[in-house]
Amino acid sequence: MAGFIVKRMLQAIFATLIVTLLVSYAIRLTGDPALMLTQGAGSITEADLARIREALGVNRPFLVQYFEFLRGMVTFDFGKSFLGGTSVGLLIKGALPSTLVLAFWSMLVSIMISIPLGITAAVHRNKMVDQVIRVFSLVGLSFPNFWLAIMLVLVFSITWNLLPPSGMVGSLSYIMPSVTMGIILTATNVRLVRTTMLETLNAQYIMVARAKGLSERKVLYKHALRNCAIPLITYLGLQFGGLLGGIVVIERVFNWPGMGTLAFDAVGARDYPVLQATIMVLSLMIILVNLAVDIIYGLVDPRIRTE
Amino acid sequence: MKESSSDASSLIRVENLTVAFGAEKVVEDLSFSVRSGQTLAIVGESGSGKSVTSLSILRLADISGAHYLGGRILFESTKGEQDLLALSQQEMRAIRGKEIAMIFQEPMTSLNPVFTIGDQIAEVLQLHEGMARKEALAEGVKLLKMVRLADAESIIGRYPHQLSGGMRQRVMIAMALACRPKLLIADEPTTALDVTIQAQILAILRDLKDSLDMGIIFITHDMGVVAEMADDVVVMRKGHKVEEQPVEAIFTNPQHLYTQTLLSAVPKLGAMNGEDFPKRLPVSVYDEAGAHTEGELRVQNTANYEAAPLVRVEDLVVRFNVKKNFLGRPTHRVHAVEEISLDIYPGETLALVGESGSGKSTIGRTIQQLQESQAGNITFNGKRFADMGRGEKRALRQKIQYIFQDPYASLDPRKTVGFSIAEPIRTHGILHDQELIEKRVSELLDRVGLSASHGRRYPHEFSGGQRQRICIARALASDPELIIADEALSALDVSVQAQIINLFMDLQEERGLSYLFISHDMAVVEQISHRVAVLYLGQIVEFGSRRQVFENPTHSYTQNLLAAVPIADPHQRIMMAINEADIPSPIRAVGNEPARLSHREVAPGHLVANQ
Amino acid sequence: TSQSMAEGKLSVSVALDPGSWDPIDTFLVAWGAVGSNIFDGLTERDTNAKLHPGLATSWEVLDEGVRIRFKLREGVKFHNGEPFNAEAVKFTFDRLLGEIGAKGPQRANYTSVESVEIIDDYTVDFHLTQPDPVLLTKLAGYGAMIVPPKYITEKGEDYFNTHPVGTGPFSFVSYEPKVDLELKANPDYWGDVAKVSELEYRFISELTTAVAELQAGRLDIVEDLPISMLSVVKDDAKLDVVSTAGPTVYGLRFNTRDGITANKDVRKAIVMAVDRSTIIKSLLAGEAEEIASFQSSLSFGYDPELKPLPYNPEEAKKLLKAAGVAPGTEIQIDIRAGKPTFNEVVQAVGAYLQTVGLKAVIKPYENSVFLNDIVPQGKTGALFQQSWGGWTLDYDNTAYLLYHTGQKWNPYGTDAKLDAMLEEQRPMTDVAKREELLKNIAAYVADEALEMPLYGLKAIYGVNKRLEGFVPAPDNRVKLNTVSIKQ
Amino acid sequence: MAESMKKKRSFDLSMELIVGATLLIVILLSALFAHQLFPDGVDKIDLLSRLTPPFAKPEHPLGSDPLGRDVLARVVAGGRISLLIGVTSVIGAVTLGVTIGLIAGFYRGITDMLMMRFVDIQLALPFILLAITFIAILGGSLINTIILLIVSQWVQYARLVRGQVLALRDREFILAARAIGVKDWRIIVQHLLPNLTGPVIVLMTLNVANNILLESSLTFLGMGVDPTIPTWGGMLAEGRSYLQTAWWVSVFPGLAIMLTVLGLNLLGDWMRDQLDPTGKTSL
Ligand SMILES: Nc1ncnc2c1ncn2[C@@H]1O[C@H](COP(=O)(O)OP(=O)(O)OP(=O)(O)O)[C@@H](O)[C@H]1O
Ligand SMILES: Nc1ncnc2c1ncn2[C@@H]1O[C@H](COP(=O)(O)OP(=O)(O)OP(=O)(O)O)[C@@H](O)[C@H]1O
Ligand SMILES: [Mg+2]
Ligand SMILES: [Mg+2]
Ligand code: NI
Repeated sequence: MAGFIVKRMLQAIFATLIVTLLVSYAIRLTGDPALMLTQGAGSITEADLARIREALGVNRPFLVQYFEFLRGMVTFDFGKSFLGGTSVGLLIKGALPSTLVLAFWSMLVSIMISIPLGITAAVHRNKMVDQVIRVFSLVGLSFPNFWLAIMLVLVFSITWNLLPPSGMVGSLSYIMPSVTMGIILTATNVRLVRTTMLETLNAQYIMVARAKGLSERKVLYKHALRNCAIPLITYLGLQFGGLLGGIVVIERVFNWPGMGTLAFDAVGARDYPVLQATIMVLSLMIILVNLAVDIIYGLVDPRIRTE
Repeated sequence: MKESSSDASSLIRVENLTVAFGAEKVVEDLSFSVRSGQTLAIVGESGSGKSVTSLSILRLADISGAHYLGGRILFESTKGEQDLLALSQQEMRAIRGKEIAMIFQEPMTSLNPVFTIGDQIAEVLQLHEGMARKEALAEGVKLLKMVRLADAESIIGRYPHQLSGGMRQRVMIAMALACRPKLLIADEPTTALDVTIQAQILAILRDLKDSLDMGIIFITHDMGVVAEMADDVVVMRKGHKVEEQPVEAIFTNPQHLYTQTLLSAVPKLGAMNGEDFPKRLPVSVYDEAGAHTEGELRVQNTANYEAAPLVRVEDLVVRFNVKKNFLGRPTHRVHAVEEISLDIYPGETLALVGESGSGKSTIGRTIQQLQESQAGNITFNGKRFADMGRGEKRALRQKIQYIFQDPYASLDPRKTVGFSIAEPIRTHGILHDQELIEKRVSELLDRVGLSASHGRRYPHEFSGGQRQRICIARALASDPELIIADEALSALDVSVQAQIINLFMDLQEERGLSYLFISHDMAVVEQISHRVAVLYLGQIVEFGSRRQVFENPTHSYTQNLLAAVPIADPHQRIMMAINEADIPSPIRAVGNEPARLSHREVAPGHLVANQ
Repeated sequence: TSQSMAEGKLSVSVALDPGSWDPIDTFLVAWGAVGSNIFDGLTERDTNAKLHPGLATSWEVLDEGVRIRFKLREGVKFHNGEPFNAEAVKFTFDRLLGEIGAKGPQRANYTSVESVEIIDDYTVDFHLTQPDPVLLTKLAGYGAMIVPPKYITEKGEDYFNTHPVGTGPFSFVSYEPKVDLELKANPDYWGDVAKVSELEYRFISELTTAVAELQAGRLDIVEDLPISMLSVVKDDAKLDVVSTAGPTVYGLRFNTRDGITANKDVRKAIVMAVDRSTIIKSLLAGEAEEIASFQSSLSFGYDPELKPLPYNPEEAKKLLKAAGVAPGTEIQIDIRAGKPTFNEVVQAVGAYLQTVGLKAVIKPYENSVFLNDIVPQGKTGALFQQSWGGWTLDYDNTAYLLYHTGQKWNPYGTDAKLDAMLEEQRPMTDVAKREELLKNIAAYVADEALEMPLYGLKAIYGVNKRLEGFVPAPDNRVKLNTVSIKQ
Repeated sequence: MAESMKKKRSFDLSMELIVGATLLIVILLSALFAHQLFPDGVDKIDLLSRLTPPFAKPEHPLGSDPLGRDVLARVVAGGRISLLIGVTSVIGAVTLGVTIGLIAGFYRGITDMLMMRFVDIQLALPFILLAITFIAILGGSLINTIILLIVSQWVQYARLVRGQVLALRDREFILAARAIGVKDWRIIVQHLLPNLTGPVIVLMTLNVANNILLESSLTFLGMGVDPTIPTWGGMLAEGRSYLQTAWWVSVFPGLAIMLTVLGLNLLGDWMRDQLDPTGKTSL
């Protein structure tokens, strides 16, 4: 196991390097930061631009810039934003926790809702409860996330004035973003739990578990759930990765200073240092999540050999 | 002996039970009763509704889609007499596992693959006995030891797929006995066990029955076991009870024609004394037209020892890592197969018998290329596996077919059984025309005693024995040269079993087929095999012709084995004592290799390990 | 970032965080809104966009326009206590024009300044390389904000970025990147001392969110209110919409080089086909003014006499027919994506073009791609979006950059006559004559129909009614020292 | 009895199938024939009757949008592009992702390692950057939009499927198929695939909705279609700032998406049930 993890860590670092290389290269294909910086300026000459490019260091060969970025990473020097020269490390330090916290709560909300609902639906397959749960989960699927977010804001902040409409100020402000995200994730998760449950519910060992006199809850949540955990865990891992990358729209609606917005704005402004560092951090985390998922496979299902 | 009719003091009374799946009634108007301390055996045709009846008692049949069309099941629970059919699932829960426990028929699919054995046993104890987990696990170890599992402490932490069929079955037994139920339903609890362990288990059951005054419903095909265990016997056929009698009366004076045919089909150990070769025997069949005998008697002298062996296994070693240290290095291994060598000749039936967990399935799986070996050679038709290309290896899979020990697990749940049977035909391009393939499939179904329309059904819609026959049909489909039959007949009622045996023998006669026949049923082995290998802890302890091994068992294990075979006569009960001795284990620390047995030849071709 | 409104605390939303509060680092309007309350320039524009003294009390243009002498205000202190004087002015411009400024974008606007000479503590001379009629206006711009020499030298450039010090009505308290900037009143301000004690700028990129915050009473002022949300604010009893004519103008430029729009008559026809006043009335809720040239009524060079081409679809059809444009001809309009109001307007334009038999195809581009590639490289369709901030409020700064040959925003046009006019007005020091010439340029451009001028958008603010003394600024640079909170 | 084994069984005519198929057929047909249904044109702008509430004027039964266009007509016609993008992109991504997931999970080893690291990399790339680069290199068009969505989503299926294959590949019935000598690809297609469809179908229906909505954010990046061409995602995005004042602008396209997704889900569930015989009796 230890060897496996070390091996995968090395692969992760390698993959991260490739991601950052791709990202750095791609972003340079799509626009010039000097032009973005001088967007509001009237008379800008080629000489002005060249000057700014030099100051930003983007006139040098790509690989030189990339290696400099890597060198910075090794020494935990993430560089400075093109936009105003803020330290990128500082930006990430500000954004990463907000993203992690939001991701964590959203996942938690979603898991807490979707597993019981999904199982209930599966157990009462094709009965009224099932239909209701299924239709409700569809509502979550088919309306865009911002719609739900704005609706919540209208109700809870403007009409009832219970929760702050945006920003990350105090524990109350966590509620709406995590609930919004949670509900949106729930829509799929409920359905996923339902289908995977349907496949295991008829297994013989479920009947045996019942024959032991176990409560229905134990039968479902212990014996059945664990047996359909593989697709669930895979998907939750994917979702968590997605959340780390940030759901830009939700972050924007709730003015949530997260990684998604950071990356999004950096792309928009062609702010290479911010983008590269953000992606580096994110890709490392996403790859680690995937690694964790692979390890969990082996833990929940002993038949899967992790190596 | 005791009167068998339903009286007021009975523990459970099934009255006029009728159960249906969809429109098909699989149990009809069934009545019987069991008192405390009584063992009622239910025997009968495969698919006659025995398992469905047990599941109905636990009220699990309705969860899997059955309907109770009528009847009552009156159970004398701690709360007084209750009609189980009238209880809610909620109320049933207090009874299940605690007051009525069940040993399920197919141990492979009955254990939850993702939990350790310990978890699954401890769970019942924690639930019904209010034990703490640690305490429950300790009790679990005791239970596992009771069912004669070696290394109980280690097995507690292992997963079902790491156990052999018989080991799993014993885990199921331990689980069912955990709470000392008032009523035990045992659905073919010993099919995967070798006779010595079977005798032990039966002794334990008898012991518990007496000490706890437990009622037992014992479902089995093994008439020897019936004679050994039962007080009364219910005989079922096509969902109906055809006869109910005390056990002596059933054997001495069977009333119904079906019972009579059934009994006449029971293979008897020693029936072949003095014979050099296996024999194809006529089989009595009971159907709508009544009872009649089919087929001729024929000496099965098909083995061709002049030819080169079809399969040659040399010094085969297979080990499994079961414990690893932090760095992933194995520390303990199961020595499943240790330097085993054997040959299988064209037209020969080689039987592999031996203790549960002694590596029989592993040998079969290695020959079938489903399992990597650590050392040794396997040669097919003179060519070593190691020297074969991919194509050749694949082609081999037409020539060698494997019938898995657990038929349910080996059928794709999403495919009709017709598809599964047709698969080898399609795979190896034996037939191309869709019509012809279907014709062949229904022919095969017919030969194993099922009807063509069964082809459209899915595996979960069959009884245990029916599934086993489907797997046999699948193995026959590709015209193989060697069939590895791993407990292929264990779930079949004796009458069907006899028919399948004859089918095997006919095919051998017609096409010179070879069999590697893995079985616990010594009587069947005696009847059909040319040579027998006796395995113990991964090594061969005795090897010789059928006659040599059965008439002159030399190794003490072989002798024990034969002595433990139950006899289908209630007056000749063996009544084994419960063995308290330590059970030898195939698990060893790395570096601690088992000693290799040396063999001596007591007669030409009769090898016996030195003790 | 406290939740409840502390007494005397103003909260204002800003669309994005410029990242640095150093005046020479950015062109973002967001900076202007905030920076104007921290820094002062030598000159200043009031809310009517008229230029008047800031840190300079007076000035005179000397030597045919290549030297300007400023008298500086006395007794002014930076927030850190450092005195404001000629040295600070020289330091500011040496920095802007020197090495530090070279790294930033603002310098480009001040290249006409050759050097700053200290005459005495409160007098400086600006030496110019050539006369720059717009320089005085530009001195009110971001890059020319006066910064504290000692503070910057001691603390360093990086520190200054995140801890700004100026002479303005509010001084720095704290800054959390991407979240907010907090200021407090500067009691020593040389002008009107602020009437609130605290001022908070929150960075909110999503306007719907900002409006929600406004509705929830957690913001006092939201700038650039989108038209689509006007009625939300208007319908809220606690809130007001306040607007004033702004310098920003919107229009569609023509590809005058290729295709049917190379033909002047076709261009005119297209302009005439669109009912701009209806668009303003309905889609823009009247919060815009019709324009005839690419400048607002605030702009120097604006000609109230110049009338836009009338809406006349019949005439347009005739012209198109005469020019041989077949009905159903496709005409591509390139726009910047993500600007909902303009997007609606363009769709309406497309619908009007439909009525004269042209088939409009609208193609949105990502911002950066549009600005960096599509327009400058001349890859646009027949029409493309042109929106112009016009913050100098001088038509020169628009016309020269939009119409002079070879300019970045002029990928297609080469008109010697227009070039000559544009060059001619630049060094003119005679204000009246220059204005006349600028008007002529506007008329010429209109006659050539180089573009379809659409509208000049007002600067629209959503404001909590509890504020008193809020005066909307046309250019987002609202000075908040005059604002008080009703108790 | 030839048909007996060929067709497992005649398909059940369940409520799910009937309702699901009807919904989808109605939506599809009306999208295709929108221009026949609304002879006045679906994009007629009428600035004078902008933001008419629903049920107020007979000519705008579901109200009108900020440009005075009929919401009903646009919702009906909006299905065209939205379904095209939503459905084709998902089909593409599923095909690619499932294939790769099956191969990686089945063969494990180096194949799996390489493929999954590739998946890791792809998952870590932010969608916007991918999109912007994509446009920068290939330009924006309908086809490119679909390709982009496929490229960005196949990974989800790949990981999902691989995970399940890992759990299934050592099951006894797969061993049984191997023992028979069934070729790898047949094991994959005939035995693995049918046993892992459930979650894939769920993810598919999710992504159809997702991609319909994404189309509007792609417009933002300069990749979408002409804003005058109605699409559900575009309408929803347009209606965003009107949520408080004119809910109908975004609610009706939302409902249209919902009905589509409902239809797809019902069909998906029905398909799942067809593929999973356990728990049902075929008698
Ligand atoms: N879930 C099901 N759906 C449909 N038919 C079923 C189902 N389960 C069992 N059956 C049918 O019910 C009949 C009785 O099955 P049961 O399992 O009780 O047989 P059995 O007597 O236990 O046989 P065996 O000895 O082979 O295990 C069989 O014909 C079987 O095909
Ligand atoms: N995957 C595995 N991992 C670890 N141990 C295994 C595994 N498979 C089999 N074993 C062990 O190998 C030994 C031999 O198993 P095998 O299945 O060959 O026994 P068997 O002779 O067929 O027994 P039975 O008659 O009970 O089926 C057993 O001790 C079993 O626990
Ligand atoms: Mg049975
Ligand atoms: Mg075995
Ligand atoms: Ni037929």
